[in-house]
Order: sequence, then structure tokens, then C-alpha cells
Amino acid sequence: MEIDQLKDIVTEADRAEGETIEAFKRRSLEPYPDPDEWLENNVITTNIDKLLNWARRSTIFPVVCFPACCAFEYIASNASRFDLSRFGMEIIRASPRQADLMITAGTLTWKLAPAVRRIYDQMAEPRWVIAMGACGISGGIFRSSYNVVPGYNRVVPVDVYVPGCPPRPEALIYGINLLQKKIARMHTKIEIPRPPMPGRMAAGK
Amino acid sequence: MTVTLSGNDLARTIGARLPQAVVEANDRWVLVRRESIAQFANFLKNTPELSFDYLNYVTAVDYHDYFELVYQFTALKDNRQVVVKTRCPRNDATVPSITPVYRGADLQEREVFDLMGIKFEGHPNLKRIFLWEGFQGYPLRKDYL
Amino acid sequence: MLTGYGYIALFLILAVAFAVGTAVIPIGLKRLKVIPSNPSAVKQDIFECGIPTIGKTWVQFNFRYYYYALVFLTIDVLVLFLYPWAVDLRSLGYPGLWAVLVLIAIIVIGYLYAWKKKALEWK
Amino acid sequence: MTLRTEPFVINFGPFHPSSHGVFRIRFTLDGEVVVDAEPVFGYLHRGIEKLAEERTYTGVIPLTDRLDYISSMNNNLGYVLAVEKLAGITVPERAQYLRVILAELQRVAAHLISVGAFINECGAFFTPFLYMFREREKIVDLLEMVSGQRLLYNFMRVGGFNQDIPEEFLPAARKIIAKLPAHIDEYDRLLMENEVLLARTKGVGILPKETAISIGAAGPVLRGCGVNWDIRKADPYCVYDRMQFDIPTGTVGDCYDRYRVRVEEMRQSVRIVKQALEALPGGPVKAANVPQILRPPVGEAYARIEAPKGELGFYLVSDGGIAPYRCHIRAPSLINLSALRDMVIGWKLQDAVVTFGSIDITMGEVDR
Repeated sequence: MEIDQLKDIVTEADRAEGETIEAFKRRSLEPYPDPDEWLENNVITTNIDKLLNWARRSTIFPVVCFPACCAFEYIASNASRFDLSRFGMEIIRASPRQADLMITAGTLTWKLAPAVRRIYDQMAEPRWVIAMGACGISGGIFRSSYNVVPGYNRVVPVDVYVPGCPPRPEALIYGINLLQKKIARMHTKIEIPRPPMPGRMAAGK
Repeated sequence: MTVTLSGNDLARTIGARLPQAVVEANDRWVLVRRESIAQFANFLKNTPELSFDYLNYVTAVDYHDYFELVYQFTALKDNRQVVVKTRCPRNDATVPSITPVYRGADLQEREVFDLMGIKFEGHPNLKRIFLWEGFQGYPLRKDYL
Repeated sequence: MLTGYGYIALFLILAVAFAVGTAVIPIGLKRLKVIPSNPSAVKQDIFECGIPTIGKTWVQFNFRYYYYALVFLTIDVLVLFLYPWAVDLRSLGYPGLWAVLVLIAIIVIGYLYAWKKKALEWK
Repeated sequence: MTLRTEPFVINFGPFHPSSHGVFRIRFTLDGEVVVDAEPVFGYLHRGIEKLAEERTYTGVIPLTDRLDYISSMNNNLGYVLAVEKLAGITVPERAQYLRVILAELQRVAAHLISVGAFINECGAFFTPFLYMFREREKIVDLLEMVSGQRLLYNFMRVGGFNQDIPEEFLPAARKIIAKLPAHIDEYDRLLMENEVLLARTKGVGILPKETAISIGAAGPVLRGCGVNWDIRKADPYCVYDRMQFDIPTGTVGDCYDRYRVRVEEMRQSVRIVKQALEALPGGPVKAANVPQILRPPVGEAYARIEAPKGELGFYLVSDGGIAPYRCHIRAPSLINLSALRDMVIGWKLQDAVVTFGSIDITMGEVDR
């Protein structure tokens, strides 16, 4: 009894997935603007910021997002020869809860786009995205295909673009260094929560 | 060297049992009528002297006014192979499925259905394989832009 | 004589400070808005390889692994108790031995019961 | 009073550390035992067969790189052989020997990854994987010296190669080929009698011989069940008929047999490369009068090679134009995957993951 009950739950899930993909395709026609609001206002970074940015940029854990060929260039840069752990990227985290960075190693198709968006949403702030490879930047060699998303910035805001097909491990490491420079200039506004004064609280509301 | 069994003598051997199956035959492949492709495959696999037990691939080609399905079978023991073709008109593109005979054709026929739009009767689970449920159209057709 | 215990006290303070610190610091930073926190429906949802879950996940599933874990736990705790006895074996002498044998007997009775009830078979 | 248990559906989804790319299996589990395993494809479907119809015959070569992207020399070789068969071009001796050398080096590199990933799924967390990547870097250096690229080479052309190999390639290749068997033996001693690996893989995920043949499985999956079928021996292309090597086959068809077949194949590939390096003749590397824009005569051709995953075939139809009218790719990974259901149902989830790892697919080839 449960098995065929599950069968129609599964076909129902397939149909629902088809609709989310169609809706997603209609929604994402414009690329997301690249997040760089913290670069224009050349605000002074206080030493608290220096401490926070040093902590944030020194250990960035990437999430598993390996659709295609760039995955093996990424694994090669993680392996012992190009050793990404020199930059604090110790291991590839399988779940977005424990990751800060999404390296999009591979071609993005419309069927995968909602899953990538879901992974990005489930990552904890502050989070960053590196679009790796020509397919990540603009759909690359498959741009004219009916099923390829022309670039990850249609799905998630991208911080650093690493060109190449696949980019060499050194290029990826240079991209990560750029991201670390970008993080070093972040500024977090700290608000000291003032205890609510009894008199002024009513007026302030 | 893999010997390609010529279509003519394959037509002769099968012609005895399935008289009206073969439409056309030359030295490279055999063209079979659309309705009898399933029995043809069954004969290829089960007659002792033929025993083509390995299916290499199933694919379809869009020739504007008809679709052509290409099957290639191999007899592993004595290293012989044969190419079998069948055609179906563009408007009612349905072909009997050979999945009950060769289990390997399951995913490949689903792929032909998904990308070319040819339905296979008797296929256990004919659904889109690469594209999602609500996708309009069949991409590999020549008129799909 | 008491100085020996001074180090333990110091260690205790450090341990408590570390434990409380790691718990309090994130809450404090969150209060100070240093850690950005904007929860959303998708973020709270279950992560299952990037796809929403199918069907209900609160189902009754087979219990056999839990029996296995319980039996292991009892024998493990038994070994834990044997350890201090084994360290000071000679001075405890025979009375110590009888006490430990009583302890082992209790655990073995429980183990035999589980064995007879087929808790360890992997159905 | 027996407790009523309900099956539930779990997604072994696109983003999973051991899903070999973006492949998704919908497991229906009763506790830990797999009741049903339905593979879901299409997360990396880029429509390569449609794109191939828009490019010239030489323009399709970079597309074939991205099919099975850890053995891209073999993909180029398969496609190029199909075009040469279609256009009736004969390739000079030196180019054929070079093709055998590069294809076999690429096979060792691809098997290193597949064996490393397979053992990684048996629980050896990344140690053998990183050892094997160290060897792969040596081979990738060789291939980079020849083609300038690390992963997707786009090096073979219709009719041979565009430029010859650099002189320092041969001594470097001999040096590495001399060291490779020692490294492979080192892993073998580490893993062959390792009782954890034996416990996890021996007798797990058994594929009977008849099902394998009926499914049309190929490569290590087919040879693991004891079927002695290798395209390099059955239908030799390039100069494989002049090489002495034997085909390893398993007995039972379980995960351990497939692992043994892959390790043995690495040794045979090293043997082939050694023979090919000695017998490498001089002469041109490209067939004469191959036009820049190729227009093969009207017709069709099917050529196939023994890729690391199995029989990789290209079925080309030409209408006399500059672009292929139809280019179908026989992907061994996709067809091996139709064997997944009956190798996995009835086993526990952990064994299902190990069995899926032993089939060893690459998503670029499955979804095309």
C-alpha cells in the first residue's frame, strides 16, 4: 500500500519540479547585479572590522557545487600539488550550513538552476560566490544551447569571476585571493542595543 | 575484426520466418517494417544460429518527412554485428519498443522519446529523461529552433 | 598539600570559561548585529541535496539498529567501571573481585536476555 | 505485536559528495534496505548532440572534450575515427602510434580517478584519492606538455594531429612510465587485502553476466562479470592489433571484481604505452590533402573505441554539408546506469552508494 502511495507522491513531485523550473526560467531573465556596495563608499575600516575581516577571509569553506569539468580542476587545486588549504579552504563542505563560499564549478542547466538557488539561500550569511570557468561566467561553449543558463549571475549574485575552460588551479587560487582582498574591505555597522528608557519608549514607538 | 553481417543474407535468413518484415536490404543494413521490429529483435536474439545478444545503441535521425531509427546488435561470442533500421512517418511517430527483448534499450528509447518525440509502445516507463516534465517541444527535431 | 589541587581548580575555571565563552560570544555578537541574521522560509527548510523533500519524513522506520546500540552501551559502561578496579587490583584483593563479579553478573544476565529475545539478529 | 514500518523516499541528490557529478537517485528506503532506486537524469544536459549539428566537423572536437571530461583524449579519438571513417581518410603511422600512446595515458589517469573515488566511498576518506591524484598530476603534466591544456585537450584532428609532439615528451614519458607500475603496485599492496575494503566490496552489488549482456553494459562493468569483450581486441582500431596486452576480467561481477579489473587495466595500459613508445616511427603526423573545411560524402558511419568507461561510439550522418547532419554519441556511462536498479535493490543504503561508485559514471557523458 505505501509503495504505490509513494509512487504518485513521486510523480506529483516530478510535476511540481517541472513547474518550479518553468517559473524559475521566466523569473531569471536579468542577471543579478554583482554585490560591491561595500567597495564604493570608501569608508574607513575600524580595527574591529580588521579583526572580523581577518577571521572571515582566513577560513572560507566551499560548498559542494560540482556540475561538470571544472569540478576536476577544482579537485586538482584542492589536492596535494596546488593545495588550497594553504588559503584556509581546508575541506569541501557537503552541506551549505557549514559553508561560506559557493564555487560554481561547471555548466548550469535550467533543471539545476532552482537547486543551485536553493543551496545559495540555505547558506549562512556572510556568503560569497565565485563563478568558475567560462560556463559559469556566460554559459561558455554551450551558450547557444536550449538548456544552458547563460551565466551563474542569472541565478545567484556573483562576487568573483574566474575565466578559463577549465581555469588552471593557479587561476582559481588567484580568484580566491581576489575574493579575500574583497572581504578585507568589508565594513560591518555595529549597533549597541540601548536599553529601552521607560519614558521615551512609549514616544519612540 | 568485427564482421558486419550483410543485410541481404540476414534478410534471407529472417525472411523465411517473417516474410513481410524486411522492406529493403543492402550490404550494410536492413530496413524493417515498423510494426515487426519487436519480433525482428526477438528473432535476432533467440534464434540459435544468429544469437545477437548485445545491443550496441538505439538512435533516431530526423529526415524531415520521416524519422529513421537505427539499431546496432552484436553477437559477442563470434564477434558479428548487424545494423537494423526502421522508419516511421512524422505525423504518427510511434514504434514498438524492444525493451522487453533487450533491457539496455530502456534508457536509450526514453532519450529518443525525450529529444526526438517518437513514442515507443510497450515501453515500461516512457517519460522524459533529460528534460523536465513541462518542457514544450522536442529539441533534436530539425524544426525545433 | 592543598597546592596540588590549585592546578585542578585553575583548569576547572579555564574549562568553564571556555565552555561559557563559546556559548555566549555568538549570542553577544548577534545582539550587536555583527553576525548578519535574516532568516527566510527556504533557509529554515530541510537541506536534502538541493531538492525539496518528497513525502513525509516523520515515519516509523525499523527499530533494529537501536537495540544494537543499547546493548553496546551497557557493555561499554561496564568496561568503564572495570577500569578503576583493574588499576588497583592487588590492594583490593578478593573482596574487590567478588564485588566486580557481582557487577559483571548483572550485565551478563541482561546481555543473555537480549540475546534470547533476538535483539542482536539483523532482521 | 510487530511494529508497522513505513518506507520513505530520500534524495541522493544532485549536490552530494559521492554522486559523481550532478546525478540524482530517488531511493525508496525501508529503514536501511533499498526498496526502489529511480535514477533522475538531466541536471547536466547541455544538448551536445544539437550543438554538434551547428558546428563544422572540426568545430565539434571541443564539444567531444566535454563529454567524459576526465578522459577527453579518448573522446577526441572516438569522434575523429568516426569522421575519418565517414570521409575515408587514412592516418599516417606515426599519428596512429601517438594516438595509442595518448589514449592509454589518458586511460590510466581516468582509472586513477575512478578507483580513487570508489575507495573514497568505501570509507577511506580522501587518503588514497590524494595519493592517486599525485600520480594523475604526473600524467597530466605529460599531456599538458603535448597539448597545452590540463584537462580538456582538443588536441586530435581529423587526419592525425596539427603539430607533432615536442622532443622532451618522449624522455619524460619513458621516465614516468618506468615509475608508474611501482606506484600502482604500492596502492595495490595497500588496498588489495585490506579487510575493510574486502568486507565492503566483496559480494556486494552483484551483476549477473546475462543481465549485463542484456543491458548492453560495457567496459569494466561488463568485464567485471567475466565477459571477455574489449573493443581494442574485438575490433582493433589505430595500431592496437600490433600491441601485446591481455584483458583482465572478473568472475562474480561484484564491486571488488570491477575494482580489480580497473587496477589491472592500468597495468596493461602502461604495458601498451611502453611498447608504443619503442615502436614510434618517424614521418608526418597529419594525412595529406585534408581540406580545412571538411565536406565528407553523403552517408553514415559508426566508429567506436574502448574508452575507460566502456564502448564509446559516434554515429555520424553526413548530408554533404560542412556540419554533421546527425551526431549520436553512444555513452557507456548512461547504458551502464540502466544496470543500477538491479544491482542496488535489496541492499543497504551504504552498499548502494558503494555499488554506484563501482559503476563509475561521468555526468558529462550520461547527460550529454
